[in-house]
Parts: sequence; C-alpha cells; structure tokens
Amino acid sequence: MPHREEAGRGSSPAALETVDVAVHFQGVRAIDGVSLALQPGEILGLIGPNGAGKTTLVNVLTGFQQPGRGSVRMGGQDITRLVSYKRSRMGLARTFQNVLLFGGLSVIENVEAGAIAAGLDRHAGRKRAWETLEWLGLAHLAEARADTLPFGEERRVGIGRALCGRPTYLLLDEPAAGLNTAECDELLQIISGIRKELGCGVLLIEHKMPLVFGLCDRIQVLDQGRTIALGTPAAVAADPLVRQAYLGDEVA
Amino acid sequence: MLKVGDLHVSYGNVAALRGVSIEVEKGEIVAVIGPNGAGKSTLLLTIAGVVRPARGSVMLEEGSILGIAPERLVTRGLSLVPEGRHIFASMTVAENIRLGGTGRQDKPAVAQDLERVLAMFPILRQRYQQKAGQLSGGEQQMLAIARAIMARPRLLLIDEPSLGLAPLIVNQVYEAVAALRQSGVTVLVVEQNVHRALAVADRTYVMNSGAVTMAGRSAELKSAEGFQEAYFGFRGAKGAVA
Amino acid sequence: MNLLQSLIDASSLGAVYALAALGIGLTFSIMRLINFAHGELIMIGGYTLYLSASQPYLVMGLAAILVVTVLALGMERVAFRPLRRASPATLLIASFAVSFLLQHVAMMIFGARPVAIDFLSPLNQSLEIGSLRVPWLQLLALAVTLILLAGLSSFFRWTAIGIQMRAAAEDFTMARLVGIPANRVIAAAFAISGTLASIVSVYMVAQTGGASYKMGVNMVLFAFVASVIGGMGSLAGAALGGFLVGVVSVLLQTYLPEGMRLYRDAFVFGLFIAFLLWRPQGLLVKASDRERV
Amino acid sequence: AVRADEKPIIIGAAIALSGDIAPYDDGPAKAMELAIDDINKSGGLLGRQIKIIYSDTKSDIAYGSTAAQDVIDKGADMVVVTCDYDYGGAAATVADSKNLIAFSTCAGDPKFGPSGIGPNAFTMATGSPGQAALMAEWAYQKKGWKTAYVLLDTSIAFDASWAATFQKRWVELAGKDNFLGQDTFGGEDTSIASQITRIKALPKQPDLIVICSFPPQGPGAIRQLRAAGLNQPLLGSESWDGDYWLEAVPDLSNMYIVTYGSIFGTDPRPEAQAFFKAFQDKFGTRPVTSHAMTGYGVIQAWTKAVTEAGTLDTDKVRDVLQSFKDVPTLVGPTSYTKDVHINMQRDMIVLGIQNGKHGNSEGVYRAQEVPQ
Amino acid sequence: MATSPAEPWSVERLRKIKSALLLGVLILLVAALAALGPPALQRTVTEAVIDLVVVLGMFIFVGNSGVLSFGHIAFMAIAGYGSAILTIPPAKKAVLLKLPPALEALQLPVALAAAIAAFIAGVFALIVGAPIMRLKGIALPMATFGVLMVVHVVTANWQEVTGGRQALVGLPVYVNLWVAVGVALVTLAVAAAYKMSRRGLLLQCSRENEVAATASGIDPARERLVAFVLSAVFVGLGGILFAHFIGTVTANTFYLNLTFTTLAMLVVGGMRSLTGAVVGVAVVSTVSELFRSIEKGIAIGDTVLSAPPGLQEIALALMMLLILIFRPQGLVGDFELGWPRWGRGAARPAAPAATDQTAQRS
Ligand SMILES: Nc1ncnc2c1ncn2[C@@H]1O[C@H](COP(=O)(O)OP(=O)(O)OP(=O)(O)O)[C@@H](O)[C@H]1O
Ligand SMILES: Nc1ncnc2c1ncn2[C@@H]1O[C@H](COP(=O)(O)OP(=O)(O)OP(=O)(O)O)[C@@H](O)[C@H]1O
Ligand SMILES: CC(C)C[C@H](N)C(=O)O
Ligand SMILES: [Mg+2]
Ligand SMILES: [Mg+2]
Repeated sequence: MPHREEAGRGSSPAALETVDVAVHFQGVRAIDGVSLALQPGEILGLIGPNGAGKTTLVNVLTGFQQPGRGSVRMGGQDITRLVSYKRSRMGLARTFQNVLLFGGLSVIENVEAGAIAAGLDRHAGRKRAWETLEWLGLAHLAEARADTLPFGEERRVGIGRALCGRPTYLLLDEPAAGLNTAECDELLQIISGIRKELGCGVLLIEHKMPLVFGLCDRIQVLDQGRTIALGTPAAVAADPLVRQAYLGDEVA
Repeated sequence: MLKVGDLHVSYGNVAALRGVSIEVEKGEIVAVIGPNGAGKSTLLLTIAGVVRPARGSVMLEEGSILGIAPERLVTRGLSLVPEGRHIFASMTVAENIRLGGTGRQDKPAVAQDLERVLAMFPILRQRYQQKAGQLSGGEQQMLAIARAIMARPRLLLIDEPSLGLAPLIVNQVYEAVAALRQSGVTVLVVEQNVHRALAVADRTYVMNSGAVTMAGRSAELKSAEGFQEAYFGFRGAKGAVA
Repeated sequence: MNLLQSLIDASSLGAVYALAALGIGLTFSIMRLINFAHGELIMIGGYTLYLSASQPYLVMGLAAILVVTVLALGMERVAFRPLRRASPATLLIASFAVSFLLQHVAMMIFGARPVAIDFLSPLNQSLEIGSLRVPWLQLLALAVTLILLAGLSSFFRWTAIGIQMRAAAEDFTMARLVGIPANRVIAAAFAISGTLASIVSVYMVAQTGGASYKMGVNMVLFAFVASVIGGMGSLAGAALGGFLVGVVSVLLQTYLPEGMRLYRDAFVFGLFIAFLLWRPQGLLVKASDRERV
Repeated sequence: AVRADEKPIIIGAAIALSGDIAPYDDGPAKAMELAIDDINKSGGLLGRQIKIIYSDTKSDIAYGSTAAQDVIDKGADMVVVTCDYDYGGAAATVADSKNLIAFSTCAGDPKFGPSGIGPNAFTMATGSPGQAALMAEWAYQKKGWKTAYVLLDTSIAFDASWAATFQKRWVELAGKDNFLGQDTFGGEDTSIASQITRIKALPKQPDLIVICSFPPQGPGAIRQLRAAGLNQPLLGSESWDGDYWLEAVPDLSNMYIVTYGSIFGTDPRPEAQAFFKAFQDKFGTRPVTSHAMTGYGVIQAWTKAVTEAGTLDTDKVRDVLQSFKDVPTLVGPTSYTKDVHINMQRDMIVLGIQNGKHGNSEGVYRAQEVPQ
Repeated sequence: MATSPAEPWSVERLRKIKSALLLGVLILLVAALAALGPPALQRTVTEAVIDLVVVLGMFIFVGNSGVLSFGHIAFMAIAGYGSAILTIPPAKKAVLLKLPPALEALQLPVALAAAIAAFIAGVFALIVGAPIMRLKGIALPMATFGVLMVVHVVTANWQEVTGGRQALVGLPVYVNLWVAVGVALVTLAVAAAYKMSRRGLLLQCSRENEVAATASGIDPARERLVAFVLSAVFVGLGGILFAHFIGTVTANTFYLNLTFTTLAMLVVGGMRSLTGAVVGVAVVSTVSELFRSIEKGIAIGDTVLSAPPGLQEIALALMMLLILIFRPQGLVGDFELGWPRWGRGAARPAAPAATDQTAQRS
C-alpha cells in the first residue's frame, strides 16, 4: 500500500463530529439529537436497527442532508453549511449503501475519478488508481464497464474510488452487504489496511457483526434516531438494551 | 416442482451460466450459495423469465416455462424477490404492497396476508403512506419481501433476503420463510451467509463460475469433504489467505 | 382595460394548454417520454375532422377520438414499445422521428396548404354577462379540462390499473415480476393520451376552423413546458402548468407596451427559465419527494 | 451571334415543391410551363426550345442555396426562385453570385433586387408597399371608411412590411387620429381573445380592421373576430387569395383583399380571363391563387429581355431588363431601373368576400402614392 | 492477485489520440473525394461538414454531460448574426438594418469577425449557463430550451439589429469545402482533447451519477458550465460557417428543425462517442441526400423515376426510427474508433505478473 504523500491534511488531531444533530422528515424523526465523534485513525462502528438513522447521519456528515438542528465539524472547522463536493475535497470520503458507481465508465476510470477530483492530473490519478485497484485485488477488472460487475465487486470499486482521493475520514455505509463470509474476511483485511496505511478515520456502518466487532475500536449504537450505547465492542455487545433492540441472540 | 436442466446463459460474450441443473421438490427450502459472480442471481432471473437462456430447460410442475412472460409466471404461482430490492420508489409503501397482490381475486385472503406482512414488519405500517424511495435500505428490503409474500406464491424465489437487514430482522425473515414453507410454499433462496443457508435449507447447491460445483442435504454438506473448495473457489481461497 | 375580461381571455388559452399538457404529462410520467409526436396525434385528429366534415358534428368528434386513440396505440406498439429500455435521449429523438414522419405523410396526402373545416362554429359565440364576454367554447374547454383532470387523477390514484400503470412506468421488469401485464397497461396509457390529444384537436379545429400538418407542433412545445412547470409526474401539475402558461402569455399580450408585444414569447420563456431556477421540481412536486441518497 | 441550337435553353426553378411556402409556388410554376409551351410552339427563344427543371427547396431557406446550386450545375441559364424574399433570397443570392439572372415570381419585398440581394435579382411581384397603399387608398377614397385598426401576425416579414405601409398611407390620408392602433398576434396562437378585448375597449370602434395574416392562423383569427361581434370590413393582402380557407369561417362577409387577378372568373381584364382559361385547359383546374399570373409574367419578361438582347449573356439581359418601361406583361405594365427591380404602382384587383363567397370584383386599381 | 499491468495514462492517451487522428483522416478522405465530384456534391458535403462542426461542438457538452441541450442552436444564431453584422458591407447594412452608426460602419476581416462572433457566443453561454447549469434532471434541458426560444424570438423580431423575420443577406461567402473541413478538424481535435482531459472525465462522472460525483469532490455545475461554454464556441463557429456558406442568415434557420436534426445526428450515431458524432452526421446526411436525389428523379434509361416531395423526410424519419429501435445506444454506442472495446475484463495485452499482492497489501 502506498503511503500518504503529505502529512498536511489528515494530521490535524481534531475529529469529524456532529454535535446534537437532528433531522426530521415530515413527521419521521430520522435523527433526534445525535452527537458523534470520529477521531483520526480510529475505526468507529455505527450500528442499529433498520431505519435507526445511520445513513441519514452519514448524509448529514457529507452534506447530502441539512440537519434541522445541530452542527457538523471537521478539524475544528464548522462545515454544517458546506456543500458536499467541498467537504470531499477537504478529505471526507464516503461509499453508498446502494453503491452508486459511474456505471458507463470503466472500473479504472471510476477509481481514478476519486483521485483527479481531489486535484491530481490524469497521469498521477491513473497511477494512483492502478495502485488502488491492485491493492483491492481488482486490477483484472480495470477495463470492465462498472455496470456489468457483480454486486460484491461493485462494492469494492466504490471503496477504491473513495480511497483514491486519500481521504482523512472514510465513511463506509454497509460495505459488506452482499458479500459472502470469505469476502467479508477479505474486506476486514482491507479496512484494517486502510487505517494502517492511510491513517484514515473510518466510520463503519454494518449489519454483519463479525466485521463490526472484529474491526472497531469503539461502537456507537443508534435506535430510532438516538444513541442508545457507545463504547468498546465488548461493552456494547454486553449491553442489554442493544441486545434487545438490535442484536437479538447474535453472538459478537 | 421446479426442474432446471443444463441451463446456459451469457451476457454478450460473458458466460454467466454454463450448464446448471437444479431441482426443487414441492414443499422444500433449497438454498443456492456461492461467491460473487457465480451466477446465482442470473439463475433466479432466468427461472422467472426475465433472462432468456441460450440453452437448457426450465420445468415448473412438469410443464416447460421457458419463454413464458414473467407476468404469466406470476399467475402460475411463481414469485421472485430480485437482488437489489427493486421497490417502486416513487409510489407509497401501501401501493407497493398492494401491487404485490396484483391479479389475486381472493379479496379476504389478501386482507389477511396484508395483516400478516404488516405484523411481520411493523415499521412498514408506520411508513404506510410514505414514498417507498424514502425508506432506509433495510426497510426497502422488508418491503420487497412483503410485496412478494402478498402474491401468495407456490414457488418463491428470493435473492439474498438478508441483504442490509439488522440481525434481529434477519431472524424474523427466516422465521417467516419457515412459516411460509409450513403453509405449503416451496422456496428457492440465494444466500451469502453460509451458516444461515445451511441452517434453514433442506438442501443446498453450491455454485461457482456459472456451474454447480456441489450439492446435497445441508446437514451433510457442511462437513462434506471438498465443501470449502467448492464454496470458496480459487479467489475465495486466496482471499482467506490474505 | 378590464382586468376581469383579461383574466377570462387568459383562461381561454390556459384551458387548452392545460388539456394538451395533460396528454403530454401522461406519457411523460408513464415512460419518461417527451412525446413530440403527441402534436401529430392532435394534427391527425384535425384531418379526421376534415375528412368527416360532411357528417353531423357529433359523428365528426367521435371519429376523431376513435382514429387518434387507435393511432396512439399503433404508435406505442411500433415505435415506443421496442424502446422501452432506451435512454430518455433515445426516446426523445425517436418521438421526434415519429413526429417528423407523420407530419410529412400528412403533407404528402393533404398538401402543405391548410385545410378549412366548418366545425362547431356556433360555439365561437360568446356568453355576454354585462360587459364581459365569455366564448362558449372557452367555457366548454375549461369544463372538459377540469372533468378530465379529476377523472384521470382519481383513476391513477385509486384504480388498480392506474397504480399498475405507474408501476410499469417506473420499473418495467419489476412490474412484470409482480404480475402486471406491463405491455398492455402501458399501451392503455398511450390510448388515454391519444384520446386526450383528440380532444385538443376538437378544440383547436372548433377555435380556428382549420387544420394543417404542423398544427400540433407549437401546442406540444407549450404543453411540455407546462407539464414541467407543474411538476413531472403530477397530472394536476401539468394541467395547472398549462393553465399558467396560457394565462401568463395572454396577460403579457394584454399589458406589455406595444413595441414589446412582439417579444411576448421571449418574456414567457424568460419567466419559464426564472421559474425553473426558483423551483426546478415544479409547482406540485415537493422538494422532499425527491429520491433520497 | 445567334445560332440555332439543338440544346434547349434551361430555366432552373429553385422553388418550394413541398413545405409551407409550396402552395404559393405551385401556381406560378405551372404558369411558367404554360408560358414556355406557348413560346416553344411559336418557335422558341433565340431559335431554341426552352426547358424548365426543378429543384425543391423544401421551403427551407438554407436549402434554397443548395437547390439553386443544383439547377445551376444542371446548366440553368437563369434561375427562378420562390415567391418570397426570405424564402427565395438565399437561392437568388447564389444565382446572383454566379452571374445568372434570378427571378422571383412574387416576392413582394422592395429589397428584392440590388439593395437586398444583388444586381441580377428581379421580382415580378407588385411590391407589398404598393399593395398596402392601394388598399388604404381604396378603403379611404372609394369606400369612405375613416378609421382603421391593424392586426398583425408576426410570423412572416411580408405581413409586417404590408402593415407598416398601410399605417403610413392611412395616416397620410385620414390623419393620425384616425389610425386607431395596431396589435400583434403570434402565428401559432390559437386564441386571440386578448387582442379582441383590446379592440373592444377602444374608445371608438374602427371602421375597418386590417388583418395582416394568412391561412391557417389567419382564418382562426377572423373566426374569433366575427364571433366576438366585430363585423367591420376586414382588409387583407394577396395572401388571402383563393377560397380554400373559406370553410373555416362559414358565411364570411365584408372582407376585401387585394391580389393579382381573380381566379373566380370575375376578372374584368380579358387577358387575365384568357390566362385562367388556358391554365384550366392545360392542368384541368384553375390555379388555387392568382399568384400563378406572376409565373407567366416572369417568362414573358425574361424572354422579352433575352430576345431584345439577342443573347443569354446575363449582363446584356440585365441591361435590357433595367431599361423596361411599362412593358406589358400578364401581371401588368412592368418597369425596372438600375436600382429598383420591383414594381410598386401597378394594376391589382380588389376582391370582396360576401356570404361565404370569394371573388366579387371591386375593380382594378393601382396605388397613387407609395410612402417610403 | 491481479495479473494486469498497470498501463500508464500516457500509453492510453496515445491510443486515444491515434483514434481521433483516424477520424480526422477519414474526414479528409471524404472531403478529398468530394472535391473531385460535381459542385452540387461539394455543396452537400460542405453542408455535412458544417453540420459535423455543430454536432461535434454539441458533443463536447451533450456527450460528456449526458444532458440533452435544446439550446445550442441559439449559439449558432448568435454567432451567425454576430459575424453577419460584422462583415456585411456598410452600404447594405444601411438598407437592411438600423444599427448604431459605429456598428453600421464597421466591416471587419472575416476571420477576425468569426473569432469575435464565436467569442460572443461563448460569453453568452457563460452568462446564461452560470445559473442554468446548477439545475438537474429535466429542468436543465428545459431551461436550455427556454434559451433557444428567447434567442429565437429576439432574433426574429429585433428589426434594427437582425432584420427581424426578414432574411439578412449579403454576407461574404467565403466558406467552401476546405474552410469547413479545416474548422471541423480543429473542432474534432478540441472535442477529443476535452473528452480525454481531466475535466472531461470529471464531467463524465457527473453524467453517470451526479450524487456519487458530488460525493467524490466534483462540482457538476461547474464542470457542466466549462463544457457548455467550450461547446458554445464551437457550435457558434458552426453557425458562422453556415451563415457564410449560404450567404444569408434568418431566425427560422436556427430553430427547432436544426435543433432536432443535429440532436438526432448525435443520438443516432451514439451520443457518448466522437466516432458516433461523426458516424451520425455521415449517415443522416447520406441517407437524406440519397432520398433527395430519388425525390428529384433518377434516370433509368429514358424513364425518370421520381418520388413525390416529402419522401426524403419520410424515409429519413423511418431510418432514424429503425436505427434507434435496433440500436438504442446509437449506431456505435460507446465505441471509439481504434479504442479497445468495452467488456468485462476486456482483452488487454498480457504482461509480466504484477508484484506479489500479499506483500503489497500488508
Ligand atoms: N427523505 C426522507 N423522507 C422521509 N423519510 C425518510 C427520508 N430519509 C430517511 N427517512 C426515514 O428516516 C429513517 C432513517 O433512515 P436511514 O436511512 O438513516 O436508516 P438506516 O439507519 O440507514 O437504516 P438501514 O440500516 O435500513 O439502512 C427511516 O425510517 C427512513 O424511512
Ligand atoms: N447485465 C450484465 N451484463 C454483463 N455481464 C453481466 C450482467 N449481469 C451479470 N453479468 C455477469 O454475469 C456473471 C454472473 O452474475 P450474477 O449477478 O448472476 O452473479 P451472482 O452470483 O448473483 O453474484 P453476487 O453474489 O455478487 O450477486 C458475473 O460475472 C457478472 O459480471
Ligand atoms: C406567401 C406570400 C404571401 C408571399 C408574398 N408574396 C411575399 O412576398 O412574401
Ligand atoms: Mg442505511
Ligand atoms: Mg447476485
């Protein structure tokens, strides 16, 4: 894995955080006062039942949803009103629950886009895209049109695109959905590699518990738009409220 | 009930299925597992009449259903929950569920089924008049399953039902699948979670690179020799190493 | 000038734009199809009236409705069904090709010179209320538009086939997978849009007493603008938008100083652009109805 | 050097055989064939036969150039272009630049000639200002109508210039106060309700309304005017010639138009009557509009010029044409000068429409004064 | 894990340049053949080449952004009228128009006038594009349609400056086959360069998925605006060529018909590819010319077979419809002449095995 080119952007100790954020959609309280802080280099799990507000929170963080209340901060700067693409250029990258690739472009171009959008020219962008693809084990698909990939590979291309801009913070929305057990293991390696090599702070939303408990430093649990638990994996797994609302008898 | 013989499908010059044969008996739950790109989704789409095979046969209760339009197959009792949900995003949850029962004449039974799916997924009741496209990912998945149940199929094809669902809900879905079987529905399910698949299915097929690499009773398969290889295939194995 | 009379005048154009927008809006929401050939359906309605001109008015009207509806079905079958999965750009150009084709076929048959038709002339008389003048035809157009709007809206909202149409429009394959005979259902939508087009023909011929091979072109352009103003996918929006476009053009015609009246349509379209910048999703579509991320 | 030759002289018609403007080119084209027949029967031109070839401009202005080029490639010795300045201008420009005479049948814009196209461009039309002035004089002097109002369809330039001249002449004749105003409507408007309201709101109702428009939108406007109880005399230009549009306004009365001749058999001029009869004999029907006469006139004028020049050489033919002084043609006495290649004050017929019948002759007139 | 070589951008770019060159050579070849033919053929080919300039210009925006623009023909009008006003002899202008004296007296060399007029089209695109390009969905093409209508109404009625409905004649006719071909080659080069540029790729991303593009740090509105302005300049050049080829400008020329024929050429050929733009223009022009000559009559021996007027349009429309039905992506789809074909793991030259994956990964 290539190393970060410069230390500048990500080295700020300040976190990516939301402060008391609330989002309402006519009658639906999707988020109801959530504060979350993702430290640089940390892997924070965000779990909770379907409809708990996880994706909405990521949308608030990345500027796709304006919060009705509360603020978003990154590196100490208030970015609540900043448009999405500017946040991205500041080093905030994400993937989507429903993947959203550039379907008519090739895999390599998809990944390269992440780099050139961050300011690289096509030479450097292409070079970095190749590195990223090879690292993700996707190089053999470089020339394929993105919309012909099977689901699991689409997800990895999405991660590659997000990574290629060398973000400070990476928000992954259910990256393992549609992956089988072995592929999940592979993904686990990739994510821990990301943290190790890039020093990224990673927010991981996932319903696959082995992945969450295998990777995260801390886990925050949402239910009906509120935080019901926050702590180490062990503490969260043991939390009766979490078991009742979310885990059931799933073993961590 | 369902008999698929030597099915070949390709997309352009990509061969997705290369001679797949499977069989599902009436009242069974059969699982198909396999890595990404194995051709599982393609198999279900072909059975449901969406994708046309280059070669092979598909028989439903002794009659060939090759070339029959998907909407006609629905009236013959076949229903598919496709991969990626495909809910009608601009329509309300209520309308989506109602559409599941398209073509059904038995009004009282429809009402009964409606109660059943809403009891199974209470969140759908809460979001009943909301546009389906605004639901969260998991909620949409629930809606897709609810919609298929509303068709009261005799053969239900489900592609990765647990995708994006919280663990508690996954349990519920599989309980529901078991319950459906109790009421006489035959189920063919594609599932990524091996343990889940083997636990719920009577029999399991393992697919890799467009072909069935292994098959058998779920209980026996788990411990069978070669299962790991058949399932994980070449790439999976490497992935596991890495 | 009398404001009330201006408003009545304005609604006269508004009503017919609304009617046309309803038809355009329908195929638009069903297939994401900007059906330029809708104008040629209107045109063929006009020529049907011409060919049946010796018959009683009622027979003429029914003939137009029948012919145009059947033609709309044919158009769907031949041109648009094979393109079900095509991109909006492809659909648009295809509809343009159909429109071009029909125009020139009509020109070949009937010539470029417009034909004159004596049709419903008495309806051009006005109802005089004090100093106000309300042409019967306008009154009728308004009533017909409102009735059709109410009928169609409840049709799409409440009837099974209406809901099926919307489903088939949104995701064709999935619609079939829930058992909707999607091809038939979409054809039915086209038939309805054909009927709507024929009603516009009836109105236009009654108003102008003539038909020509290009009579539908402008109507479609305005109708399309109208349905975008109303909000894509909202029938009530299309009708409202049509009404607004008509009203705005007539009011501009009335109140612009003489030298500026020549530029009336520039103002209409300038306002249209401004409107889009202000409310791109259209009047009757809520911003929050957009699909979420 | 005049020499009998087997090869025919070719007239290249780059005109609209299809599209919007085709109806106005159709009659003139047939009339040209008629004229050519007559000439060929009586020995031809410079001892050679004349042949006409066509290239369709499809009523497309740009295509006009291609059509002109096309007939020139095929050896046209002169080019006939469409009955309109806008639609025929491009084709005429091509011919002019190839140093060939470009004759329009009935383009009525005064710019058709050296000022607007080039030295080789001529038109057989009676210019639109001449027509408009004629109508103003006729209405004011013959009919004694005092106040006028103009409704202008903005879709073609011809109508705009017609309306402008009418207004000028009316103001000269009746005074500023008796010109009650002008309103416009878009050619594609289906409703002119607000224009009607504006007329009705005038402090004084006009004695006459000039309707500068043409079918199909024009009849719709008339229909609405009449339905609204505006029963004043309506005045119009040559573009209302023909009765094919009359069904649109059942029982229309009290409308008067000016045009080249009467296709309805009511023309007081024997030569016009004879022409329409010959036309009917050759083509089985009378022409749809009297514009046909201009086609005949084009051939008359050009062949006369060629004969006098004794050559097809463009410069010589042009010189002869420019020396035309009241040369008789079917359209009327025709004169050209170095700078003006159109006629303004020339006989035209005023036709009335009463009780749904077109063609009541109100007599033949010519404008006394044409404002600039 | 992967065995593909990491092909550097410079190699791929070279391949893409070669493909654009190939297209250029093709255009030259056709032009050279036409130059040997009769004048009418030359005219037809010149017209087609001018269409090509317009369609390639449109491609810069439409192809890369995926947004159908109904407004581009307005740029033709603006540049065409602009160049006309700057080049018509003052004496003629005095007759036709009522310009301010300074403008009336002005008569510039044609090349300078063309440059200024194209520049004006670009500036106009910048001004209207800045707000409009922020729109999405159907609102954006509709707003461009609004632009076309406004420009049309203004040019068709502004008596003093454009002559209103009346055709503006007397433009110096300096455009011939080779001038058109020259401009077409430049346009091709620019369109190709933009397509493979960094900005081009960013815009293509926003075409494929606007949400994902935004999330990746792309400002779709800005990328669209860049392409819009660039394409307006070249479409404007097309308008100038057209005006000075015909010698006339009229408002009605730059209106719906041309808008649709040029869009049709683009879509029929394949909206997302340069090859498609070229093929679209070639096919539509050829077919329409073919049927036009049939319409005019083909001599077979002594009998001349001719079809009634209108056949050309009918045949053209039918052909377009058939092409779209059988190839909804257009004749060539995404394909670019000489570029590798799309496909899953499309064949690429085998190369030395990549460095050890496992090592790289940890
Ligand atoms: N645009 C919207 N309009 C209305 N309701 C919305 C909208 N977006 C989200 N919601 C509702 O807000 C709630 C939170 O949605 P969100 O997508 O954040 O859930 P989630 O935690 O990501 O769930 P999942 O695990 O199923 O993806 C859901 O109940 C959803 O229905
Ligand atoms: N529309 C398409 N065009 C081209 N190739 C396709 C298309 N759809 C699927 N494929 C290819 O067909 C093969 C089988 O795909 P399929 O979706 O059936 O796999 P799958 O087993 O369902 O995978 P997953 O577990 O990721 O859902 C894959 O290689 C895929 O890339
Ligand atoms: C169509 C006709 C009314 C044209 C008219 N003769 C003109 O010069 O424009
Ligand atoms: Mg989510
Ligand atoms: Mg699948």
